[in-house]
Amino acid sequence: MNIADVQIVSILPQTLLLAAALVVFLADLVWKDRKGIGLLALAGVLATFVATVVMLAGPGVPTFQHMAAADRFALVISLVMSAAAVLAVLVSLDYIVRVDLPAGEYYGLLLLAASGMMFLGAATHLMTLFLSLEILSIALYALAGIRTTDIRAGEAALKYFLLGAFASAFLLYGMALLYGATGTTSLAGIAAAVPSVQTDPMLIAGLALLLIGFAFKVAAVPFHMWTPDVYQGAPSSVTAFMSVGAKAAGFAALVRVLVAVFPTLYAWWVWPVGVLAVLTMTWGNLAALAQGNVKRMLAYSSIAHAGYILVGVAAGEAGVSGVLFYLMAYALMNIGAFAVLIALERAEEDAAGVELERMRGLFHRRPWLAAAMTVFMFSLAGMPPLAGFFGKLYVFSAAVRSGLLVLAIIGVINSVISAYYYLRVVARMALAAPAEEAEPARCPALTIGTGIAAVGTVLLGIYPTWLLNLVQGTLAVLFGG
Amino acid sequence: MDWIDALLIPAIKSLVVIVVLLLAFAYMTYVERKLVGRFVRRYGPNRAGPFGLLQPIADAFKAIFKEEVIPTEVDKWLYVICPGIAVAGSLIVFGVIPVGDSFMAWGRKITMVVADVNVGVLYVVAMAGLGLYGIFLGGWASNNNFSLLGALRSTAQVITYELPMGLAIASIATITGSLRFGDIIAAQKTLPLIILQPVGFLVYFISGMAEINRSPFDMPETENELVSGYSTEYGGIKFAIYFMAEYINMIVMSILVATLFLGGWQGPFAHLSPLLQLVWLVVKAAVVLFVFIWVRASIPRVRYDKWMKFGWKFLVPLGLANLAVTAVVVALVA
Amino acid sequence: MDAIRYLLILSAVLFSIGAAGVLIRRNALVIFMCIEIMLNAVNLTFIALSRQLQSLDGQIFVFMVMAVAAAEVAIGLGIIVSIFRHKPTTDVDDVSLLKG
Amino acid sequence: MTATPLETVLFIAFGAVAIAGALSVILARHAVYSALGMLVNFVALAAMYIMLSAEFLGIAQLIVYAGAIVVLFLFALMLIGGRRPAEQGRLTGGLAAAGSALVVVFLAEIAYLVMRLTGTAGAKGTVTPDVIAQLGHIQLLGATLLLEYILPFELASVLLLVGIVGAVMLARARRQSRQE
Repeated sequence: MNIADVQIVSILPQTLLLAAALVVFLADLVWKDRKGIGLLALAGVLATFVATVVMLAGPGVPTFQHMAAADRFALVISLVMSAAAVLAVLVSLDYIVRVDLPAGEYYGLLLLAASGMMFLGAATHLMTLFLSLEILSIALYALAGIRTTDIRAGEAALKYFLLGAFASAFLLYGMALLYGATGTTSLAGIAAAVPSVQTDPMLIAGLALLLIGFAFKVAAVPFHMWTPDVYQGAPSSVTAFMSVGAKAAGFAALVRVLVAVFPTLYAWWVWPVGVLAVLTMTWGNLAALAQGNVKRMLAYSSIAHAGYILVGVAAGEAGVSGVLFYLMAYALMNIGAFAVLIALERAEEDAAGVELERMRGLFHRRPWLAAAMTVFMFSLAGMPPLAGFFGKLYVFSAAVRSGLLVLAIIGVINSVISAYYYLRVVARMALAAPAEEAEPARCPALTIGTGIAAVGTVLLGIYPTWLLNLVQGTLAVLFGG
Repeated sequence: MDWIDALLIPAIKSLVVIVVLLLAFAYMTYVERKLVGRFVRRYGPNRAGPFGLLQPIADAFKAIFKEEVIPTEVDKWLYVICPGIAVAGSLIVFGVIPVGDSFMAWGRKITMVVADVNVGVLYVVAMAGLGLYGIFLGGWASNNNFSLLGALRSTAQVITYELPMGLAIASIATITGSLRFGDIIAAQKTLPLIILQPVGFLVYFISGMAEINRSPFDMPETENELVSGYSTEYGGIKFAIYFMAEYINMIVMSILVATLFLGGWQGPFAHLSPLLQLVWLVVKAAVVLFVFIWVRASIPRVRYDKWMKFGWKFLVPLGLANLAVTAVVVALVA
Repeated sequence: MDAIRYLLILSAVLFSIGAAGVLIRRNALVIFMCIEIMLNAVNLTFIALSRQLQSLDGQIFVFMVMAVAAAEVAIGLGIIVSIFRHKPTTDVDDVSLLKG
Repeated sequence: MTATPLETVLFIAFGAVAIAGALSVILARHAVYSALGMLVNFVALAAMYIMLSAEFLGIAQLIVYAGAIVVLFLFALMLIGGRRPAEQGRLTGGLAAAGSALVVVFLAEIAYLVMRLTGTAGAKGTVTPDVIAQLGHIQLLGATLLLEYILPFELASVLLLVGIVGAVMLARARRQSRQE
């Protein structure tokens, strides 16, 4: 193996994002226009999106020295990430001026975090996996605390940081034990070695520690305690991006490790993952019922959704395409919901998120905004024919096919429970408007962002097949060519 | 007989190094006071013994027989051991620097270095970082705001100037292809590195002066603003030990400069006798020491914030550029 | 006892001490130090295994972990300092405005 | 891997020091002593690395952890309130007990697993201490790092960039809102 094997094309989307981040940092030194810098970042993420689409359409590209693959799985994750990043930048353009955040650092870190997420989706080596996970985590710690004038943001950042670093240590210990058990740190190598060492105690311990680490990172119960506080305290645009991006990246890595590397140990990991899924769904939904703050409610709802996705992970190979579909749907609907919150949020009093009461009468004041919110809430609740419904459908049906009927049933029950608190938001919007309510922000970029998310959520529900075709059979080439 | 090579000889070497460094320290204070005196047209010490030569011994007696005072509010444990940490940190660095090639004695080949580590240069950087704790924690343990400020400044300064220093060392490693002192000295057989690396030398020299807290960069002390900084609460023998650490640091730094950039113990006819090699090294180090003292006597103390800015915004980029140019040239030549 | 076992147990002990510290201490800085202890314990595992398996992967991993630790320390201390600007405390229990 | 008696003694000594350091991190009443415990732990581990023929990493451990990370911790401590030797960070009763119990279970598990370890797990590589001595540790490590592991290496540099930007942004005193 030598330097000539370096295939820069296989990490093209990530590299584009890194380049865009550097451009943003440099532009920030000489250019004080925050919108302008935002537009630069937007150009960067759009280029990444286009590159990903082109790569998905084109012939397969080789792996990067066994370190990172550009297989369909990685590219679909890149697609989710770049879509999420485009939406996140769109909703931020106006928001960061309103709440007075430093543009260069904000967009730069956002782009770096996105590139870390894409690297995580593409990682085929424990080292790449660990480093990209840390890139995205550390960038998100900083983004969570970016509003340094607000102690709640600082608190969110501190909690996120301490628990994230704690989780990283477990993850790393797991990796060390896997290395010890198999003598290699490349996923392909580990996958090849697993059948011969099967139930080596070191291997099982490593797998368990790895699971704990990932459970922290994707906010699965009982490793979720940081999530509500962090999601509530961080600036809303950051929360929108982090709830989608970090989750998708974490699941991407989890799926690649569990399904592609440890298929022979399926019996060992299916039950822990299943139990995590049940706990996560149930706890997330029950806690969300009690929330009066919409931002915090969405935080618990994101825990619940992590639970649904875990059902797909537990389904093993059959669940991979469902998980990918779910991640895409969740990216659209969740960022969309946050976009509406951002429009409603007023800089001074809403630093910790919009209270449910503030949703009152939105239908009368801003019918389109309210309509978009309704779409997102219905989709999050899993109503047909929206994206969220098909996400759940594929995930649960995969579980049934893998013989995990119990998980699917618990998932459906949970969806029914969750409908209550999502519909509560819609009902509140339909009520009469109070007289003194301030006008929600109007900004073209925010409108476009919300619009794209809403249209995407609907389209993905009406024509789920195109994405389904894309995500199907990714596992066959999980390690690239 | 194995234990002789493994334990006895290094132990003897260490002992020799420590004794020599302690003596050198004593007379370094004398030389410095004499020289600074001459620079400002004074006589310097001239009372104790001929030409004041017994002055260091008188000073030593004074320090030892002073009353031991431990202020009531200090963190006693740390307060007492910190001077020791500082001096240990400066002594231990010397262990990997060769002062000559090797000679035969009692049928054994004896190399003129305590331990020939193949990451010797990095070892020096690491140990210098550990010696810092002596000042840092001593300033903290004193329970005095001036001391704490001095300690913080010292830490910030050392961390800042460790970077350009590391960059200069990286340039050397790029040229010589090794981090072992023996190899670096051997690479300078025909041409000392100061010719090939003038910028690197400058960067290293300046950061070296900052590392050892020499005036005009003695930020941890600054009598006029921090009332001698970290050592405010120290007196008697403990102060003398801090003082000793500072001077030994200075001597070691001069030998490092001589070894990394001036060809070390090599010189005309050096291969004839190990003694001559030692002499060459001492001569080179003495020149560097003279420059240190000269700078101290000539340049007023810089302002702290400007000095930090200089490090980050000038010296680090300069070191980086130097490393980049060096790497490109080495790649083209090779 | 095999040296490798001794080293693995040692690193497990260190890791556990660090984990215990994270759970029982309330000072953000000390919690953070405990996390560093955990990372170092893992580094020891890697290096011991690297020697045992005669491969460099473990050592390179440690190199990467050091980079990660450096970046984490920078960010973590930055966060703690930025909180301290508002409220002079490092006790994690004193910083709890978000409840629900 | 077999160890000579001298090595064994040193291993045990450094191991004991490392454990003592780690324990004093979690038990020290004052955070500065915790930091010192951490320093002791790091130095003992560095010595172990050097004995395990990873001398570059041993030195890097001293430079990065002992020379920079602990110093940064102390720096933050002193910025934040180093002059108050009061107790900061008490132990919390119930949680402490639960945490300790959890950790004891975890430890027992790991010890059990290690004890069950049969011989050497995994395939042996080719990088024996002899090879390392012959090729030079740094040379070997450098070549591997920059040829085989170039992507992680670059990712590490991206990571450091993130760290630098984030830390500067967070720790910087916020100036007045910049001009639009």
